[in-house]
Amino acid sequence: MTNASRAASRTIRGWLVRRSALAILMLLIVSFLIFCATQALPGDVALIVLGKEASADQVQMVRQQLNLDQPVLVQYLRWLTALLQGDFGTSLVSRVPVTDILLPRIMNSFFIVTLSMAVAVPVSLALGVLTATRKDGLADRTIMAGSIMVNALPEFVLGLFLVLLLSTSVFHVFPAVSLLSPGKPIWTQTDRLAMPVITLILLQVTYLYRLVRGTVIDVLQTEYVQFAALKGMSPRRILFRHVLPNALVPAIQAAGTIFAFSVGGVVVIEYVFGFPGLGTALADAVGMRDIPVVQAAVLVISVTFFVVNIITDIVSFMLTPPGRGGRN
Amino acid sequence: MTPSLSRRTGSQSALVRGLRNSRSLIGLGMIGAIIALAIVGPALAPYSPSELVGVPYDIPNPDTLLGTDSLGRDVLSRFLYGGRNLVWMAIAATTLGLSIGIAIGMASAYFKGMTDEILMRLVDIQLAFPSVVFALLFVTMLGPSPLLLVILVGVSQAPSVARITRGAALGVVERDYVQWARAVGIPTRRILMSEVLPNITSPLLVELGLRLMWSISLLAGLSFLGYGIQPPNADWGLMVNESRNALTIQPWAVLAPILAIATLSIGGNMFAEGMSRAIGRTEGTK
Amino acid sequence: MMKGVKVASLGISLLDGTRIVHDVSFAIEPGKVLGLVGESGSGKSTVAKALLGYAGPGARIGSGSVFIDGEDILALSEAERRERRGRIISYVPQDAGMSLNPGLSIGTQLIERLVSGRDAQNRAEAAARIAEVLTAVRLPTDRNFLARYPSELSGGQLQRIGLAIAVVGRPKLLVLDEPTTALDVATRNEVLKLVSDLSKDMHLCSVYVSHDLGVISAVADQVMVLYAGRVMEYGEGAQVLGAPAHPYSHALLRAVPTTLGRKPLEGIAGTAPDLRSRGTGCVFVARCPIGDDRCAAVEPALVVKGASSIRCYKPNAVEAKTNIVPLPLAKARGEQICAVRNLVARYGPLDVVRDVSFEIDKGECVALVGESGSGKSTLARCMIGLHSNYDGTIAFCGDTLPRKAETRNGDAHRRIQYIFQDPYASLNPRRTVGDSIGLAVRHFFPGSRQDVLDAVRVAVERAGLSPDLMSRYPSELSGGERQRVAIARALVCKPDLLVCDEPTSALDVSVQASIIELLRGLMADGLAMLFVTHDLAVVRSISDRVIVLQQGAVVESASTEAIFSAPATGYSRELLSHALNVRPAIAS
Amino acid sequence: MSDKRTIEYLTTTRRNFLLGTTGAVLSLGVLPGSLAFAADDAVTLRVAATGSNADSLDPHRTQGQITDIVRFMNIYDGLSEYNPDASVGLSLAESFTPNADSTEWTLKLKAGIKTHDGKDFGADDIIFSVKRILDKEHPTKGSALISFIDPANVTKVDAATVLFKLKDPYGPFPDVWANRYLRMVPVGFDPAKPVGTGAFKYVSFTPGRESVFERFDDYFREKAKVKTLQIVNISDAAASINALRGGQVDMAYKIPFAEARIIVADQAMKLLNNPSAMAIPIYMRTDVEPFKDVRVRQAFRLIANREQMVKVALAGYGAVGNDVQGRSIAPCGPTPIEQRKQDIAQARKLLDEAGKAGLTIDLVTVNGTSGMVECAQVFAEQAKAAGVTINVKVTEEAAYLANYGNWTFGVDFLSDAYLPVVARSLLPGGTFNTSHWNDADFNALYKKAVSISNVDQRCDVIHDMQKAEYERGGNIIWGFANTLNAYKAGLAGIEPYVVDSPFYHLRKVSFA
Repeated sequence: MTNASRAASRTIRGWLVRRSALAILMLLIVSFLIFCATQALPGDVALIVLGKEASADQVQMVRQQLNLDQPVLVQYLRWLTALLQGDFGTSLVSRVPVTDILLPRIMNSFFIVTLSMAVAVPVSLALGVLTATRKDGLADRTIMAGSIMVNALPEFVLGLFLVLLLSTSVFHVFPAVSLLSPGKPIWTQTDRLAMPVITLILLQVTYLYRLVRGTVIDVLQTEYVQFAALKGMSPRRILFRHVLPNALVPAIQAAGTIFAFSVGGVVVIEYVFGFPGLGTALADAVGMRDIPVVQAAVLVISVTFFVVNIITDIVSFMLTPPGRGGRN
Repeated sequence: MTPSLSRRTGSQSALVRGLRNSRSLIGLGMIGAIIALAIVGPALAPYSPSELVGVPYDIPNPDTLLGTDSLGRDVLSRFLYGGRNLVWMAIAATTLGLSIGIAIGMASAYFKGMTDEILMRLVDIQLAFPSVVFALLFVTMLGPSPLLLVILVGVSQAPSVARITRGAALGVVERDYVQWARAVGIPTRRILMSEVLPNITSPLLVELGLRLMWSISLLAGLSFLGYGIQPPNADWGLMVNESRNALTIQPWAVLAPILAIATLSIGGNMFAEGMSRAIGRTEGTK
Repeated sequence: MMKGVKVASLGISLLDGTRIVHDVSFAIEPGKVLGLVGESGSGKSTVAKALLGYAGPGARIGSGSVFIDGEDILALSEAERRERRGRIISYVPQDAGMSLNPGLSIGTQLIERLVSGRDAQNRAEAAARIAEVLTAVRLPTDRNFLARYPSELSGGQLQRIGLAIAVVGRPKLLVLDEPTTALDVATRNEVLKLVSDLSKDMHLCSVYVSHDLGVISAVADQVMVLYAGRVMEYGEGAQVLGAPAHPYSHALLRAVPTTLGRKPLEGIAGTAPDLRSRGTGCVFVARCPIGDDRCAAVEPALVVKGASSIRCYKPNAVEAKTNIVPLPLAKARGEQICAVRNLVARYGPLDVVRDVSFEIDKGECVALVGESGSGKSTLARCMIGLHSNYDGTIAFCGDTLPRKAETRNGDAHRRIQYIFQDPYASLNPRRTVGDSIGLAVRHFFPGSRQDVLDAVRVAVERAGLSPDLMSRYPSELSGGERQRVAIARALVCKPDLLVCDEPTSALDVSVQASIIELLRGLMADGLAMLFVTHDLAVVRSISDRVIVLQQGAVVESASTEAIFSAPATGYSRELLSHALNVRPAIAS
Repeated sequence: MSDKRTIEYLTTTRRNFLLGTTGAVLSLGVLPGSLAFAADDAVTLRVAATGSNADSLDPHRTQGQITDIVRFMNIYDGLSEYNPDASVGLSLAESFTPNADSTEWTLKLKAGIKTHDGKDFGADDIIFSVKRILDKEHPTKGSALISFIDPANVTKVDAATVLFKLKDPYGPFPDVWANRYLRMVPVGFDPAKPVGTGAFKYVSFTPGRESVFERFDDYFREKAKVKTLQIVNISDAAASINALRGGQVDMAYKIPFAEARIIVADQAMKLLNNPSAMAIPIYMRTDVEPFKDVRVRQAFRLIANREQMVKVALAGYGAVGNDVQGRSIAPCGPTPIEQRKQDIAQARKLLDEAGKAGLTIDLVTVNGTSGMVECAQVFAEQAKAAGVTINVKVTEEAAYLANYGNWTFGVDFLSDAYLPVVARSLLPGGTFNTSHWNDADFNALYKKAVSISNVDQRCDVIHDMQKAEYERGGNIIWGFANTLNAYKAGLAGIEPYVVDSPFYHLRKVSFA
């Protein structure tokens, strides 16, 4: 081990510690914000639990049962303490532990996001490189136009068209609704995941490939790529050894962001396909004012964001040669 | 040519140069067409947007050229009325998002140090909430008013604009003309506005196109979830949402607004890309 | 089969048909170095790359041949050319730091060419060859060294890696594209020596491209002077540089400063012609002191006379002026306007300027000399408050200045002005020239639009520019014009002290000369100047006193004459000894 | 609406039928994958309905979403039940016998009723269930319906007989037990391991996702025809229809009116049009301005063009209302009151008289059941003719409920037979009394009606009540909405219900 690499590993450890500490601090802030925001939701959960037939006495009773009559700060501290012990609380609406409701949803969301990314990342890299090397060619223009079209349609419209195309009207290849049997493992029911996964892939690829394309074009214009050509390296080797590795870091950063975003941010897509994911769980919980579920779901989404960010930063750090620094 | 000190000449000619690019012209044309449609549309509408003129989901016929919607209202009239909300909201939200993002990004890049750190962490916190989730929470809290939607969509766009701006501005703030302005004591706000900002327009224009698309998509998505513009308003996003189930029996109620929305999105994108290409080329990237 | 390199009628155009290189021909014998000299835009780098059959995006090689040991590279297919690159012809880039892939270890970048392609060697053979070449360029050969990344090496090491990569495939033709421009003088001289040695030892034909006549005179056997894509003069080095026949070669030489004496520098008026809008006459006619109607009407042909060629109707018409006419030295010291006391400046935990003290008098030019990393630029930035992390004091007209520019008062802002190194970065590309200068006027002397306009016009004219330029954008100006704009912008502030941070190092010599003369003229009006530079020849031309910095500390401080005639310290002597001057003697 | 339009309406239907055929032909060439998600086997009946994470297996503690009701109507039984025509039949009960003034009712259970865990079901279980429903500690939806019962006065006579002693006479006692929230559960009922007497028994349950049940072979009457029942949550109407089209489910509960034509156009699907008792009243608070003045209320009722509202808001799937609750014509037959028609001139006149001409007011509605938002929009449009400006406010469900009962002018939905609806929506203290109507005469009539056990006599009183509603009530009952369900062509045993739903009687459904 050289001095330089030892120094680098020492810095990466220190950097990682600092980075994680910061993430934890920010998560605390985020958790507080989440708590405040959710507590401020109007509408009384007791009323929703009871429906419109509730009488004032009944409402008061439910409120007491749910600790809703405690001061907000007390509720927050209780929530945080329980959270640190791994207890996300109990759903106000269904009276089962929040984890029972969210855990399967989280697994589902992570599964389809991972599945879609497993396709989207290689496809984006391939398309990005292909179109960058044939910049302004027919393929580049066509793919770019297609990606702009896809992006210009609101997500649910895209989903709608895909359902018409693949499920109900033109072809009947995939089921339109992701009716997952909760009893069976999700990976045994892949046909039912096809539609949301295809939609996710389309959205991810159209974003990611453009980024890869831009980066590859930038790298292709660097002096070191020109020098590699003047050295007599083959275009293949230039592409794979000189261009691609240097275009990878921004792509990985973006892929991380997309991953984090897709886990909780594609409510609309989950909704269109009736997919039992984190996003719909959250949207439903907001509608039901099931505050513990909302809090846990939003927290999971932000934790995902920070964790994925740290992971992509570490990967970027690893891929970035020493001396140039892993930090942006 | 007479010597001129006017800065307006400068930006004008940049605009003119940008518009020589066919893409930006077409894009501007598309945006202009949709804005024009949104403005003059109501004057052209044969019926009032809420008037009940036929049976639900009637197909196009001489009385209702694009058929009727779920309540038997004239799709054409609703389409002609429906642009105003989405267009102004999308444009306002994008403008707001860009303004906040640019302000944060430039301040972060210029002041560096603690300011940078704090601002970027704020941006991280905001980014940790996906925009739909963010909007969902606040719309539920405060009720779906157009102004709130604009603010929410705008604010949720700001972080990524801030990051892009910061990235672009980091290179610019080190440039000697900015340093010179600092050295001669030009006020910071003016340095940022007239020395830094004009030189990061290329990435920001691209971002403008992207943000416009996102704003439209987000507004429409919120409509879909029932958190957007509320009935009985005529609104393109709402129209799509109201009639989406009937796509197979009365496609126009969905397709007409989608086409308009997509045209606006694509137009914004093309304009931005064309401008950035044109400006990038004439500035000579040195 | 003919040994060596023979290039005939090489022509290169842009894809839109604009010809950027016209009819270049030369021959190089093994072991010899051809120096390709020209100012920016002369097409010298384009010619260099074309020797590898490479035209770069947007251009193509239109005509001509490049024979290397009898084989015409330009007649080959792209795949065949690729096979030759790195093997038959090699290229050394200007800035190895930029030209080496930051993501690959230098070992990989050294070996990848050897182990790929049709003539691939096995790894062991290749490794042995690499060790041999690294030894030749005086670099370590151990595994740890090879495992390093470009960012972990110094500039000199990188440039040697660039050289090693070029020669590792045992080429016959070595193309060096300004390989020493970014280096400090000591390292530069080492690399130059390496190039000479390698050429001789390996019987290489070399093409050395540079804008620096001193470097060319040190390294080249033959010299070709290019202007606007055309050969102006070509011949033996001693001849072309010692007794130039072409008015352009002549003018270039007169613009070059020297450490040997304080001579007036003569710039070449005007700018190089636009490649796209060219008349039918001689390309140099607009700037030529002896051009006439015939020159303007019909371009002269390249006339071959023995070993040399020249493109001029009136060769040798300009009188040679080899002996240096010294400038009168500065007057007695005047009133002190600036005093730096015990300045210690830091970057993070690192002291980059250590305990520096000096004064500047009214109307005096103090030169701050040092290699890169000597802290000279940091010191200059402290002067105007752009670098505020320092201890010690900077007093201006008796008042101690606050550290940060933001906290200094308007008077300090106005009276100390700064000229930046890179004229491309010092002007806001979104402002017209008039607007950029007007910004300063409006800031310091708010007035009516007409007053501002007048002030700008006066400054522009004083900086030697036409007022027509006021409505142009920086991108429409040449480097020299931009630097004049920057000077005009400083002048409208009516400064007392001008801090110049290597204001001419990014400029061609002909432009540098005129900028130096412009600055000298300003000093005559009482302006004091702190002139930061690494170039001793420029120092000798302009400064009254010299402060030599080494690693942030003052090594020597004395009058210009004293330093150049009798340097008191070893370091000063060393610096001086590294200076390369164009001397007829070198060729002999 | 012109005849021409109607014809075009029909042609559209044919055109879409053709489109559908094209799709089917195209799909023949495609993967056999479409078969993969057809039924696992024909013994599982898959039903899509709207639910949420609040899904529950407890028939008493529920928020009343469709999935819950479908579930507990099929795994538990009531004492009586609604027949398709809204008449009440006996279910667990063998008989209900009142004393002379209807203050004591004797319930006799059928013989041989078994619970899912094999035990006999009897009087103790009934008493347990009644107490559970009336448990003050755990408020339930059903409690309001039988609040006239004091649990302390419910006594066991023998293993199959229970005696209810009431404070006041209650005539329609047998009918009340048909309500969906009054399911009977065995003693020691545990919602985590739900045991009932119903035609299906519990297998698995995931709230918000799906639940699975299997046929209960010892059911006390005709057994279910399918072996397994799977209830899946699909909240989005379009998704329901798509799932049905794609063969992922066999029956779908939620079909919005406007989209019914998609089902009609598709031969593989059948539309079930239940002429339900559901009214979508627009209520006006009778205790505050501007509706305090009966003239304003009557004016608003005259504004409504009921035919248009039914045609547009319900896409024609419904019947015109006459500002009188309870569509159910059984057992009293249609009201003798003349149908109210739109009369803008009269409405303007009344408003002028009340000094409320040119009124502007917010109408609050919610995306609850199909038709609620639509009818508000149609009414707002019609009101323009009378110079009244109505701003429709579509609120989120939670926000609507948070202020439920306090809105001045809003839209609600109610579905039940006449007297139960009156009890909760037209009497002071009724939880659905959104119009805050408190009419002394009407209250007295109600009291009289419930004390009469003779049906014909009761109907006379009911007609008087309806007259009072018609003349002074606070609701614009412009129409009754049908409930639209869809199912796969080929299913048998599905018939329309007025109050209940075929989804509540899935034991009758079979694969033909």
